[in-house]
Order: sequence, then structure tokens, then C-alpha cells
Amino acid sequence: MEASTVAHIAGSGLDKKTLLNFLHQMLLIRKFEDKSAELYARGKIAGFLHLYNGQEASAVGAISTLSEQDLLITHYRDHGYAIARGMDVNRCMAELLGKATGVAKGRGGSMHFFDASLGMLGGWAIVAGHMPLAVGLGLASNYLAKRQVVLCIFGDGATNNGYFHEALNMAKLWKVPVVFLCENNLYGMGTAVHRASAVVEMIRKAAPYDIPAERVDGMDVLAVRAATAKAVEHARRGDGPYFLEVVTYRFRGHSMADPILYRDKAEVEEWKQRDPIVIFRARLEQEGLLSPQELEQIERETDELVVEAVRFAEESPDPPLTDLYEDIYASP
Amino acid sequence: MEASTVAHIAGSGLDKKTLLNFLHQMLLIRKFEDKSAELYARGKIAGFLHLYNGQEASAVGAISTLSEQDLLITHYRDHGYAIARGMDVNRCMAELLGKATGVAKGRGGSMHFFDASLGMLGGWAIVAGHMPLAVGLGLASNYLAKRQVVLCIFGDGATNNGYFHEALNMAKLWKVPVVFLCENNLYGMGTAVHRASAVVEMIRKAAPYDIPAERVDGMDVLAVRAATAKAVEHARRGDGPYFLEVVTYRFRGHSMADPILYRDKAEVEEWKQRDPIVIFRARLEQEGLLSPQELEQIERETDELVVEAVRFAEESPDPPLTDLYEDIYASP
Amino acid sequence: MPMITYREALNQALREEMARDERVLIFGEDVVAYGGAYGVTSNLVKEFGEKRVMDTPIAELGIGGTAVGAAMGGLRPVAELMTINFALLASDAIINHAAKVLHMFGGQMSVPLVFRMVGGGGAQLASTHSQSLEPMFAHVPGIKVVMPATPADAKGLLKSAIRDENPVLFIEHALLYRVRGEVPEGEYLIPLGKAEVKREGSDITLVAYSRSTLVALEAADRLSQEGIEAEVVDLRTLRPLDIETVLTSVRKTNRAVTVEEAWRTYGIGAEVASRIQEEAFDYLDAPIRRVAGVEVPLPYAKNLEQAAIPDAGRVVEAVKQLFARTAA
Amino acid sequence: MPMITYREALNQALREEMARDERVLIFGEDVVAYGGAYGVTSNLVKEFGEKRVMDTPIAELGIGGTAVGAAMGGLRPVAELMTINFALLASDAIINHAAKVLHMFGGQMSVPLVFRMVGGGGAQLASTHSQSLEPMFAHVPGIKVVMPATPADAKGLLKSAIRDENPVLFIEHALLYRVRGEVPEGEYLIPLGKAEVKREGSDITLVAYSRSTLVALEAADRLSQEGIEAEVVDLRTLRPLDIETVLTSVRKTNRAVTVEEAWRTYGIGAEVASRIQEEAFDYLDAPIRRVAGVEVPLPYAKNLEQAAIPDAGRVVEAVKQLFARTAA
Ligand SMILES: Cc1ncc(C[n+]2csc(CCOP(=O)(O)OP(=O)(O)O)c2C)c(N)n1
Ligand SMILES: Cc1ncc(C[n+]2csc(CCOP(=O)(O)OP(=O)(O)O)c2C)c(N)n1
Ligand SMILES: [Mg+2]
Ligand SMILES: [Mg+2]
Repeated sequence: MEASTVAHIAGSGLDKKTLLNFLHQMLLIRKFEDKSAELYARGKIAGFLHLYNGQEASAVGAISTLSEQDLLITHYRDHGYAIARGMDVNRCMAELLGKATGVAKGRGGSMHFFDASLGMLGGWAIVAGHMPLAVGLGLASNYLAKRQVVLCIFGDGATNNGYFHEALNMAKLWKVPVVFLCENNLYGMGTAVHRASAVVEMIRKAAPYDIPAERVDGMDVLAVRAATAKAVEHARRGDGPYFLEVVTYRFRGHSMADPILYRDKAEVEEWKQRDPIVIFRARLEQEGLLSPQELEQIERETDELVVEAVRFAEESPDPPLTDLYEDIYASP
Repeated sequence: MEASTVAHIAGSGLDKKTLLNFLHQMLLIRKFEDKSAELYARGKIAGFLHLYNGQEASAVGAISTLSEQDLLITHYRDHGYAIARGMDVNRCMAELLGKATGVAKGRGGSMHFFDASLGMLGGWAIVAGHMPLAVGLGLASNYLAKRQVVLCIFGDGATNNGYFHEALNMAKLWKVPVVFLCENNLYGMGTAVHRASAVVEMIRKAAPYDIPAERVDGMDVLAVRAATAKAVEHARRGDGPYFLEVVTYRFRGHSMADPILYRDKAEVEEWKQRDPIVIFRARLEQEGLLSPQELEQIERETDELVVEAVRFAEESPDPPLTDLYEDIYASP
Repeated sequence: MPMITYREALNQALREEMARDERVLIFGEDVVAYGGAYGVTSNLVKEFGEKRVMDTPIAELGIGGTAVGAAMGGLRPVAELMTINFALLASDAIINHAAKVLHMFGGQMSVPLVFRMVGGGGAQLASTHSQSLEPMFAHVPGIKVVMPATPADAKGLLKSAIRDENPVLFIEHALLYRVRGEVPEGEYLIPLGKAEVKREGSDITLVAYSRSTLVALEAADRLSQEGIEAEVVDLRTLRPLDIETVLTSVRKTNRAVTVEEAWRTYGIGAEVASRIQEEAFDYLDAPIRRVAGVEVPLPYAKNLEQAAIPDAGRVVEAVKQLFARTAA
Repeated sequence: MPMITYREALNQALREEMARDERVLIFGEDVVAYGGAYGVTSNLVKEFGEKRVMDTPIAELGIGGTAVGAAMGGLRPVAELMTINFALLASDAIINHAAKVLHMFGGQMSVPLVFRMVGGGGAQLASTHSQSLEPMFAHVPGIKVVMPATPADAKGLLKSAIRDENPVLFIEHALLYRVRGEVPEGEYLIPLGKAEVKREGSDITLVAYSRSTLVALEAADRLSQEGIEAEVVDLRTLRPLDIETVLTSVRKTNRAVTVEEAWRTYGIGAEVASRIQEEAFDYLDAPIRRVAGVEVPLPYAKNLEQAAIPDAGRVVEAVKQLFARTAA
């Protein structure tokens, strides 16, 4: 895959604490997802459950470049983004279990994680439908001179939708500070990219809007981090939108309901050799930045966080029935 | 304007009869439009009336390349296409007057000319909405091995719509024999191209679909003819869709309701210097292909056709009220 | 009070709200130089500049979505979708996005925005440009749907819509823009969700909205010459629906006819009639009749189009049938 | 007769019609390898190949429009829009294109096509994936809207829909796919536009469609234990609406309750209730009541979602209230 070369760790300009935190976040996401799969199998989680396994480097690398006031808006495969943005895993798990303590009071479920206080503005389930929302958020940022950058994450399948086209054109016309991040995991549901898109390199789709674009290895958290940092800088400077194609792969099915009849095990196994967590951990070790003790501590911390999240979620109350009638209309 | 150079007439490979017929058609369209404007002013025509003055070379040059079984589907500024395709001007005028003898029985009006027998499949008023219809027609042509080419005509404004994006992508994926002809007349309603599109050359918009594209001088009927012939040939060969940008200009307002507050007279006058009819007539004369007598005859014939069309339309009956309830559902 | 047109009243409401609140901005197709397809936004750019009055591409999906995003970002957009026919292309943004934000995300954020558009027929624009699709949108909880019938209501309701914290569909009527009426100057607000008795009467209740209200009023005048006094209730807002005002009237008149341009089946009158018979069953002396648009794509030809749109004659006829029925 | 599931019945109808008519083809998102999001098209590609079973991009505008074009070109496409929630993105293609072709262009061309999609809630998919938007589409003349409740109806109606010369919206229900029932093999057609009495009864008429028909039948069984015999009318087709079958029943029972998952206001029951009171006013012993979806975006949490969707209990309750009322 011709992707931008990996920033040598020493050259990444990141301190050890930050780097270990990346590993911590990626592991936490992976374990959160595996636990969710288990709870789904046990019937504790229902509805559609889209897991992020394999794509962790994208969320962690990209979202690490945002500053506090920046905004994040994503599609439905959103657990990883929420955790990378620092949302409370207890309340995230509670949302999956449909509890009152969930990040959306149990009303949204897996596809609709949201935390206004952290600028995580969803978690949207209509493919590509959130892209013009990102443009609107960018418009507001410019209009109110907030210098907020908006990171909008979507998949390869979304690029074939009319929303994508209208949003990118308007983003360029209005010069909004939006970074469009396309996670090209090679499939939209069960459809391979080449079966749904006339071109297989997503960056080519930014050309007709004159939006600068870069393609990056999505299995390399530092490469994603570096490319996104550049894009965010571009947007914050007032130079308008930027397009990133993050080439990655989802290790699990599209959703837990997916029989996975459309790709063969060999392909999956091959990609698993490029597990972003394994790769990054190895690199940290090579660079002498991760001792066995440190690794063990990170493993333990992340395990505990997930265990605690499940406990919190299971002990949380269901939403009261009166909640059904709340928040239908806002009063002035 | 950097447009493909004009095919020298001798080199156009067209006989005199064909060339004079082009002049005849362009004049007929121009006069039909001027008469329509007059009838609208006199209250005989109502609704939206979008006239084609200035763009005649596009319809005449492009549609002349279609064979009998080919299909044509266009947007609402459709009088020129209908006439170039050989539709009965009497019935076209009757449609504008809302008469029972109209090409759509008076139900469609100016925006919805249609003649199934000639493969003119409308006349559609939702901007860009007809583009996927063209793809569907192309799909049917391939499926039924009809080798029909579909010519789909739309404007610059339509290229910013999601329909455009989804249609071109599907056209390429399905390799349908569709020629997408974009009439870039520099405005979508009152909005200049650069105010509505991130890029001003429409051909750049074909790139992300890997569809071959060409930009041509829309004031030169022979240039349009040559480019379209190539595109149609490509599609008929089974090589898939083709994209043409025809750069032109509308001499009148967007519709008769347009106060034209968005462009200055100077610009209009400048373009009128490039009137496609004047240019083509002059060239024919230079080449010794058009004598004063021949010109006078063409002028007379086209005048008479329009006079007759108005007479026919005015003498035609209104649709019977029972017609309101006809054709709501087709019976098996 | 000054007499101005429905169009001027809307323009005035927009100007006043933009002057009052910096966060209010307008965007849509041709709203700047063109002043909007129907001239409602004309000259606003002169006063507020292109930062607050912005043209968009012909991109209804984009306009719909950017409006939702802008509202989430702290603005109060008034997005023009030109016509309700094109609003179908924004229906996903309106129904799956705008209408869901507040509840689906746990009440963390509301989306105060207005989608302005023209609806209705009668201008010979043929079947894709003449529809009355308000029943489709009024069906959806989470949004409000407003349809003013007079210049004064147009101003008062649009100002309230812009100040409302929720997504509001504001649907104007093509044939009303030139209608004149008295309109209070300056601060003049009409609460959303309140119907109004536009004419008092004791014998029958005519329930209408938008231009059909004028049709009902004309019918009422004619009926009055024949000794039948009709009360005319203008719904003004279709969601939330103020059924109380309707019921109060029907409990007095014991009869009702609904009037609308929309297609009859699954239309606005269906809901009104159902509510009346549910909640005032014992007050009814006769079935509730509906006068509605003929169920066909609206044709271009004037004679056909006119035959498809309810007029005072059809309303008078429906009312007389009701009385004939009960007399018999 | 073989007992098969609703899903298998649909698959069988597709297979039979494709085998019968070369012009029938299927396209939509993930209809090939995936077999459709709900498995309805599974294995069809093995039998008919990728020429007749085609995947599309995630492009509902495109799917909607290409289906209309393909039909105009001489094919009989069965386009899958996956869910009615996404059908909003195809609503312009359906309403401004498919529904207009025949009339607007003077009757020169019809568009025989079927849009298949799933609708309804109950699977905890949250508010953008659980809607019952059929009232929005059923409002539009020029299209037909079909919603089968049983495996047999699913097969018979889908086969008829594919043979129909008009655009048909065929709306399945997510919770019915696993339901089993007897389904005739081979040629089995049910005419569109015909309701069916699914249970006879003399005391009250329950009018429902799709999954709500099963809810009504369950309620009828419970009521019967309390001495109330309910007749259950399954509309099956929402447009054209077969009101005659409903009226015949109500003239016999003198009471009616409608049952639907859609939001109450401007819903299906509103039209049914209006028609009944218009045409059977003197037969009614009590107002027509509507049991419908609670007017909120459907939440994910199971307890909240269940509270929002009509169940047999709510139907029984509504019926009892009617009798209490008339007794009093
Ligand atoms: C408008 C719309 N159409 C269809 C769907 C059903 N759907 C949900 S996810 C999905 C695939 C999206 O693929 P991609 O954009 O590549 O994201 P990924 O799941 O691969 O991360 C589809 C078709 C939807 N949610 N919205
Ligand atoms: C979906 C939709 N949005 C808006 C309109 C209103 N409208 C009609 S024509 C037009 C401009 C189209 O411009 P262009 O595509 O360049 O074609 P031109 O009129 O210049 O030939 C607009 C905005 C419409 N008919 N359909
Ligand atoms: Mg993908
Ligand atoms: Mg143009």
C-alpha cells in the first residue's frame, strides 16, 4: 500500500507519556469492543453493534491532534472515537446496555454516542448524513470566530453517497475548518470498495473540490497522528477543509449480525498480521520506551476499566418510563 | 475560453444538406423561443418558461449524432432538445398553451416535453434528478442488448447536486452507454458558477469516476457535433459513459420570471457577439455553402413553421376535464 | 396599521430577527442577488452582508444538513429550501437528523432552525412543482410545521419560528405572496401551536390552513347569504396541532368541514376529522366532510389544475350536502 | 401446504418472478453476497447471476432514480432500499419521478417497478432505524403501497407487485421475517388494493396492517375470552385503500379501533377513521379509537421502545373503553 512513510518514533516529537497513552487507548478500545461482542452474544446488548477492532490506530492517532474546544462528529461505528476523545467508558458501556446512566440516557445505543461537554457530537447512523452537519459546525466556528476545528469521520462506502459530494463542495466554497477523515477499511458492509466505487483510492475523490488530500497507513498510529496534525493545522489556519484517507481494515464483521460471506479468512488473517496494536507495541519496545512492567501495568489498567465499566453498566437502572416523553421538544 | 478548436467545415465530413439543416434547426429553435416569450408576455403561456436562446448549437450539434433508436433525457430547459430531436413543433407549442394536442396532452407544459416514439424521454424539472434515470436507461440498453446510447443533458448547477455524484459513479460501475452532456452556461439560476462550485471547469468533476471527459466550445455547432460524435461512438462501442462540458451562455433570463439582477448587460452583449447562429451562418457563407436565396428560404420556412405552430396551438381544444383523472395508474 | 403584502411581511420578519439576534443567518439557493426565487429575501444582503445572507449550490441534502450542523454549532439558521417539492431531498436531514437530535442524544442539544419553503399549487407549475406535501412532514414528532394564511400571521409566526428552540418547517403559499393585509410594525409575535378563529359562526365549523383559509372565508361569506353562518378556524400550525380550538368550535356548531389543498387520503383533514369524532362524538349532528385536493399529480393546463384545487364553490357544496343530509 | 417463514416466502416470490420474466432484475445495497441486510435475496445470485442480481453503492438517490430509468427502458426492476428510513433519500425519485411519469407525460409511458424495504420498530435499532413512515408515502397518488402481515400474503402480494404496471412500495416488517405460516407453492397471486378479514367477529372491527395485524389478532383472542368478538381487517395495501371491506365490517359491528405502529397524528388510522365516519356515520355506536405508536423518536432502551409500540394489551384496553363508554 503506498501510504505516507511512518514517522520514526524519535522523530515523532511525542514524549513517552503521550506514546504510552496511545497504547493505553488502543488497548482500551480493543478490550471494550471484545467485551461488547461478548455481552451482545449473551443478549445484554441488542440492536446493531458495529465494532472497531483493527481500526484503533485511526481514532487514537487522529483524535489525539484535537484541542479541547475542537469538535468531533462521526458515523455509527463510534465506540473507538468516543473512548479516544476521553468519554467515560462506564457511561459508554451503560449506553450499550440501554441504561439511564448511558451517554445518551440509553436512548441512542451503540450508534449514537454523544458528549456535548467533550465536543463529541455523535455517533450518526445514516451513512454520510453527518457530513453536511460537519460543514454546518465549521460554518458556525467561522461565523462565531471560535477557531474550532471539526473532525468528521466516515467510511469508504460513504464517499459514494450524494451527501459526500454536496458536503465537500460546500465545505470548500465556505472555506470551513473541517477535516474529512475517510476510514477506508476496504468494505462498506459486505461490498468491497471496487464493487461500489469507480475509483479505489479515496483521495482521488477530493480533487473536484480542490481540497488538499493525503493517504495514510491506518495501521500506524503515528502516521495517522502526523497526517491529521497537518490537516488540523491547515484548517485552524483558516485555509479551509482537508481530506484524509486512512487505509485500514476491520477485523470483525460489519456488525454482529454479519455472517461475513463476502471475504475469505486468508485476507483477514493477512491483515491481522498488521494489527495496529501489536505493531505499535513492538515499536515502543524496540525503541526502549516500553518495559515489561509498563506493559503489564497498561494491560491491567485497561482490563480493570472494562471490568468496572461492565459492573457500572449492569448495576445502573433502566430509564424510567416517563423518560420516553422527555426531550421531544425543547422549551424556549 | 480554452475549448477544443473548431472543425474546419470542409473537414467536418458533413454534406451541405446536413449543414443547412443545422442552420434550419438553430433558427427554428431561436424563433420558437422568441415566439414563446411573446406568448408568455401576452398571458397565453403560464408557469415557468425557461428559454434556450444562445445555446442552440449545443442541442443541434449534440443531438444530430444520435441514431433513431437512441434515447434523449434532459432537464427542463427543453424546447431546443425537442426540436433538434425532430418533435412536432405544432404539438410542442400546443403543450405550452396547455392544449389537448400538446406533446404531454397539456399536462406537462414547458418543462416536460416528451415523445416516446422519438426516444425523447423528457423534460424533467428536478435539477439533476433525471441523471440516475439516464443510468437506468443505459442499464436497460445493456441488459436487453439494444445498443441504445443515452444522451443525458443537464446544466452546470446540476453538477453540485448529490444526484450527479451518485449517477456518475453508478454509470461507471455499470459501464452504461450514457453520454453526460453538461451545458455550462456560467449560471445556475442567478448564481455564477464560481459561487456554487468549488471548481469552474466542469470536466474536472468527471475525474473521480474515471470517466473520459472533454470540454468544447458550445457556440460552435460543429465542435459540439464532433465531440459528441466521439462520445456516442465510445458509448456505443461498449466502453461506458462519457462526459462532455459544453461551454455556452443563455441570452435571456433563467426563466421569464427572472429580473436578471446578477449579471451586467456588458457581459451579455459580449456573449451575444458569439451568437452561435450568426457565427455558423457566416461560416457557411464564407465556405460558399449558403447563398442569399438559400438563406432567405430557410428564414421563410422557419418563420412559417412557427406561425403554423401558433395557429395549430391556438385552434387546439383545451383538455377535457375528464382528462384530469386519466393515467393516474396504468392497468396491467 | 400599515397594509403590506405577505411577501413584505416575511421580509420584515427576517430583517427584524436578524437585527435582533446576531446568530440568525440565512442561506439557500439564490437568496442573495436574486432575493430568493419568490423575492422574500430581497435586499437583506444589502443590510446584513454576505456573511449573514449566503447563496448555496443546488444541494438540498447539503442545505438540510448544514442547517442542522450550524444550529448545533450555536447559530440560528433560516435555511431556504425554495419549494416543498425540493424539501423531499432534505427530508432525511429534517426527519433523520433535525427531528432526532434532542431526544436521541439524551437531551444534550437542541437544534433551533427554520426551513423556509413555498408550497401549494395554482400557478401552473405542473406536477413536480405544485405539491402540498405538508402532511408528510407534519406526521413527524420533533419538528414543528407552520403554514400562515395572512400577512400578519406570516410575520408573527415567522418571528416566533426563528426564536423557537426546535426545528421548524415554515411553509408559505405561492399564491399568497401578493396578498395585502394589515401587519403590526415591530415586535409582533404569534405563538406556534395556536389555531385562530378567523370568522365566527354558529352553524358549521370550517377547518383550514394556509391559502385554504381564504377559500374557507370566501365560502363562509357565500353561505351567510344563504343563511348559514360558518365559523372558520385557521390551524396556522399543523404540528403541534391545536385541536382544542377546533373542538370548542365544533361543540358549538355540531358540524365540520375541513378544507385543504393537499391530497385527501392521509391528508390533514383526516387527522382533524378523526380527532373531532374521537373527542366530540356526541356533539356531531352529521359526519365531518373533507374538501381536499383531487388525488392526481397536478397538471399544467389551467382548466385541469383549477379543477383539482378546492375552491369556495366546492366548500359551499359540501356544506349544503351536510345540511341537506341532516334535514332529510 | 408447506410451512415457511415470511423471509422464505419473499425469497420464493422473487425467485419465481425472476424465472417467469427475464425482465425482472434485483439491485440494491448488499443484495448479492450478503443476500440483503435481512437475507431476503440470499442465494438468488447463484441461480440468476450478477447480471440479474446487482449490488449498488450506498446511494439511495441513485438507486431510486436508476430504478425509474430501468423501468422506462423496458425492465421490471425490484430495487431494494434496505429500510424505509433510507427511503427518505429516495423520496424525490419515488414522488417527483416514479409517481409522475405516467400522468405528467400524457400517458405515454408507465414505470413498472418495485421498491422493497423493511419498516417498523421493535428491534432496538434506535430512532433513525425504527420508523414506520408508510403514511408519508401512502399519501401520494401514482404509487401503490403494500404491507403484508403473513408469509402467504408476503408471497402473493410481492408477486402481484412485480407484475403490476405501476411503481409499488413494498414494505416488510423486521419482526416478521422469522414468522412461519402456510404458503401455497408456485403460482399464487393476491391482488393489490384488497383488504382481508383475517378474523370474523360481530362486536367490533379492528383495522390493522403489517405486524399490527398480528397484534390485533392477539387482542381479538383475549377479548373473545371476555365475550367480545372482534373482527380483524388487514388492509394489506395502504394505497389504493380498500375502504369497502372496512365499511362492510363496521356496518356489521358498529364499532371500530385502528391499530398501527406509525405515529398517531396524520397516520393511517386517521384516514381510516375519517372514511368510516364519513360513510358509515349512522352505523356508529361509538367514536372510532386509534391505537398507534407513541409520538416520539423510538429509543434504543428496550423498556422505552416496548412502551412506545402498540401491543395487544393497549388494543384490549381501547376496546373495553369503547364498550364502557357505550354501556354508560
Ligand atoms: C443512507 C444509508 N444507507 C444504508 C445504510 C445501511 N448501512 C449501514 S452501515 C453501511 C456500510 C457503510 O460502509 P462504510 O461507509 O465503508 O463504513 P464502515 O461500516 O465500513 O466503517 C450501510 C450500507 C445506512 N445506515 N444509511
Ligand atoms: C432539486 C431542485 N432544486 C432547485 C430547483 C430550482 N431550480 C430550477 S432551475 C435551477 C438552476 C439550474 O441551473 P443549471 O443546472 O445550471 O441549468 P440552467 O438553468 O443554467 O440551464 C434551480 C435552482 C429545482 N428545480 N430542483
Ligand atoms: Mg468501510
Ligand atoms: Mg447553468
